[in-house]
Amino acid sequence: MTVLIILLSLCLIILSIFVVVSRNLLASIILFSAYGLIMALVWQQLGAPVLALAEVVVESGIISVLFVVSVFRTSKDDVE
Amino acid sequence: MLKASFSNLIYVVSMILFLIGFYAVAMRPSLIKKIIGINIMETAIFLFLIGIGNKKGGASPLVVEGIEKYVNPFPQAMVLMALVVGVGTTALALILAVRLFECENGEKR
Amino acid sequence: MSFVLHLPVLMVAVPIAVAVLISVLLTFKRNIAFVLSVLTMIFCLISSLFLMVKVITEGSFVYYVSDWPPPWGIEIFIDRLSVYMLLLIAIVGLISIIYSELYIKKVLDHQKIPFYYMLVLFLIGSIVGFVISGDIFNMFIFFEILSLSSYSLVAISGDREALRAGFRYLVMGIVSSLFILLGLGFIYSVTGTLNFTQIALRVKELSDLTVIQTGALLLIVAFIIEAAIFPLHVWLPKAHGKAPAPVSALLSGLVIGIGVFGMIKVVYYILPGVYPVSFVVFFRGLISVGIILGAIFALFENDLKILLAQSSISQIGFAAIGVFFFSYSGLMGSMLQLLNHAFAKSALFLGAGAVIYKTGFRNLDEMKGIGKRMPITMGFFAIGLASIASIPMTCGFVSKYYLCLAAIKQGLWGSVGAILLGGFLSLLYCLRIISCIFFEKPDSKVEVKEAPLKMLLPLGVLAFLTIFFGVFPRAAFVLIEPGVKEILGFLR
Amino acid sequence: MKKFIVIVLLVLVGLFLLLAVSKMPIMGDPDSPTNAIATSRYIAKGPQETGCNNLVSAIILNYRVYDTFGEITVIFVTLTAALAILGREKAGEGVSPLKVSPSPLVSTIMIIYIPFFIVFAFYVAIHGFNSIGGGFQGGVILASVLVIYALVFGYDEAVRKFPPKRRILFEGLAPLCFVVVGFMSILAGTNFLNLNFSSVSHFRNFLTLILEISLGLTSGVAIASLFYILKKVERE
Repeated sequence: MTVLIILLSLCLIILSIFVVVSRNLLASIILFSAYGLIMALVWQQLGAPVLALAEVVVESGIISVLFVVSVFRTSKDDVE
Repeated sequence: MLKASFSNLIYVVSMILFLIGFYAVAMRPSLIKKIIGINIMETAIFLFLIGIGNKKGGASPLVVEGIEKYVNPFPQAMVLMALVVGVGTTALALILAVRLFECENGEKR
Repeated sequence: MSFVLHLPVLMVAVPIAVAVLISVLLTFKRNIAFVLSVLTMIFCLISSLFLMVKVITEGSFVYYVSDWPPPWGIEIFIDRLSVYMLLLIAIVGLISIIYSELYIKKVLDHQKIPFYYMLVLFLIGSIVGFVISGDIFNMFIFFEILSLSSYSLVAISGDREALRAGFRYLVMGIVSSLFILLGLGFIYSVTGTLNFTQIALRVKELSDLTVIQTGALLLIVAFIIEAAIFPLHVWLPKAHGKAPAPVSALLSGLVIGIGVFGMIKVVYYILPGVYPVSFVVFFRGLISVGIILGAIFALFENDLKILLAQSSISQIGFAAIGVFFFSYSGLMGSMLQLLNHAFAKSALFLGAGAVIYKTGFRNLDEMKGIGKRMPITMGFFAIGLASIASIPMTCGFVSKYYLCLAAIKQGLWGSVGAILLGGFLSLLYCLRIISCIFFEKPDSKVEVKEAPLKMLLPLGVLAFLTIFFGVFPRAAFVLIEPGVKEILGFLR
Repeated sequence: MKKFIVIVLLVLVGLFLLLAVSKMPIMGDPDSPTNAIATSRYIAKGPQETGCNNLVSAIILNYRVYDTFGEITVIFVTLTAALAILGREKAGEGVSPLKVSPSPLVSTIMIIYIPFFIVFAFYVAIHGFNSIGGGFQGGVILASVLVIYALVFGYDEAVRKFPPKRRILFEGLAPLCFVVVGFMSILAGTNFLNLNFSSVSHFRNFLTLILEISLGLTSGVAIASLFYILKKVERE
């Protein structure tokens, strides 16, 4: 068990707690995409680079975009 | 039990993340927060599965001449497929949440 | 007869492919969806009959998708029990699709109709895939397709209540599918495979069962959510009550039955004999509470479709409790109850749908005396009610008789009490509905005529099947008995 | 009160899971059953039997291709549900046109870059055979190109450039490809979705390539469509 994995997993836990307790939806989405990035790093460390690529692309890319779009759509402010 | 838990640190971390996600799903009133919680649970399980497939000193499962020892590719394949499924479920959840929000706030369709 | 071997996998692939084709053809011709889906379902019915003949004469068989043998590839496992489920799926699916044509035109927007048929086809294809699958991860994938299409079918009408019910169903359903994924991870970590038979072989060599039991428990909890058994049933009444009537028939008749079938798969095929007694007693207790509570809720409900959904909680409990008796009569009762529930509850939902189609009434006190205005529809409806209330000469009576028998044989008096009390309460709410729709004075202002033939015919077929299997239970035994004996063999 | 119950429940479930975790085999143990079974076929024979040096691709495109068929169907089901619940978007019907026209710098750079992005997406998809990558990853990169286009040049312009009529074929491509390949393998006398039905190994690689690319195209275009549908805001 390398030190790097332990540090990264600590980061993961702290980030996920922030994601859950944060009052601001947009902030928690951005934190969530950071969480996805760190998760991808851990996966890369565990010997799964293929999945790390997928995770970065999906979690920090598309899913965050979908989240942001729907948050904008559900708040009444003008989008553009 | 403690010693075993330390050598299986990744499993323990994934279980903690799973519970944090579960807390978000069960307790946060906001629909978007619930969906984020679902995603956290999902990635936690993926971490768990990848941990199962790990092998000490194994290379990542891309076959190269001269390397004999690779990590187990099967959990990784499972995770890749479950990741795609996860995108689908998240998108559907967001669609329902958005439509529900619009209905509740009396906007025209 | 070699083509018969390919039929199970084609029953999965063809509905999905047709649904995708509909989306492509939509640009050219809009009203093709109904015809294509009926044709697909007829194909499914015919192939399930072929499979039935094949399996009854030659015994169960396995099919390796992509020709890779089990620990590496995916195995499809067709035994007598899954063939029987396939027949149920094909019949109920065909009937609700035929029924949909008029009903959906009335309740849904014009542009949503093709998508409705596509989602139903996805639902049918994935149920078939789930039932025949012999690999836990494959089961998970089809479970996802199944649940995604059911959430969207619940919410398809787009009104607030339906959306809310759909979202709640979605959250519970996603959590349940994540439980499957987690449990699968636990099982994989100690056995190294996800194939049913291979797991069952490897579990025998293990010394410590904790991990395996955790995995099994997670899988069972996931299916308990899907089958809507007591503490996790909260999503069901609204979801089934607010969905369009044919969808409720499919969901109530098949999808929660699939939850029970998933439990059977876990308990008998994947991990037979790893359950401590406390697990089993705990689950039996939960299910018993569910049987009684569901019936009590139904007794005080006014909205007819929600009432029927509440009664589903109670009725599916009967099917689930038989799984945990681990005996011949228990399983027989459970399978018969699945048949009863598939036919009778679908008939009830379709009947309620016919009333909504004709009058728009949803509440029971608006429907006073409607049985005099539309006697044929309500006659079929009453047959379904009789079967739910387990009146003799209907299918529901036979199933509950077997369940009671199994419980008495094992001396489980708590379960006997729950079954009898649940049966009695079902009789009460059925009597309440009957007295309301037949014996109360009709509201003279409302002019109601019989439902159109396209809706009566599917209803009539379901009612006929309910009576048929009640009067000649032997016909059902031919289908079920060998299968039950076969899977009890796994336990030893 | 509800909070208290949920937290107690969570702690109980957590202890239960941790107990199970502590009994699991030590992580990374080369002799654990999982590693033993996988090594004996996937790692030992994977490249010869499937033609993919990337073992993950070997599993999802050959050993367990039936699962992949189900997986790509999930994306399509989501899209269908989105169309049923929110409806297809149309050009000009969406958000009011951009209040600020796109900065010439950004738009010029995007016009130069987009072809490279698309090439990169295909590169990732095809590269999945031997190295890091795969159809789905490439597809998602393709989707992000479509998303970025909408963000830079405005939603209406994007919908006009990639109208639903053009997207609809790609959306259903992968499930249809899988079923067609499945039928081919049945007609060739083997089981459903057997890619090795022909003795020529190039043909197997060709089929795998087709499945990979269709997977990428479908996931990419379907996810982009989901984005467009979610982004649609009706006029008041």
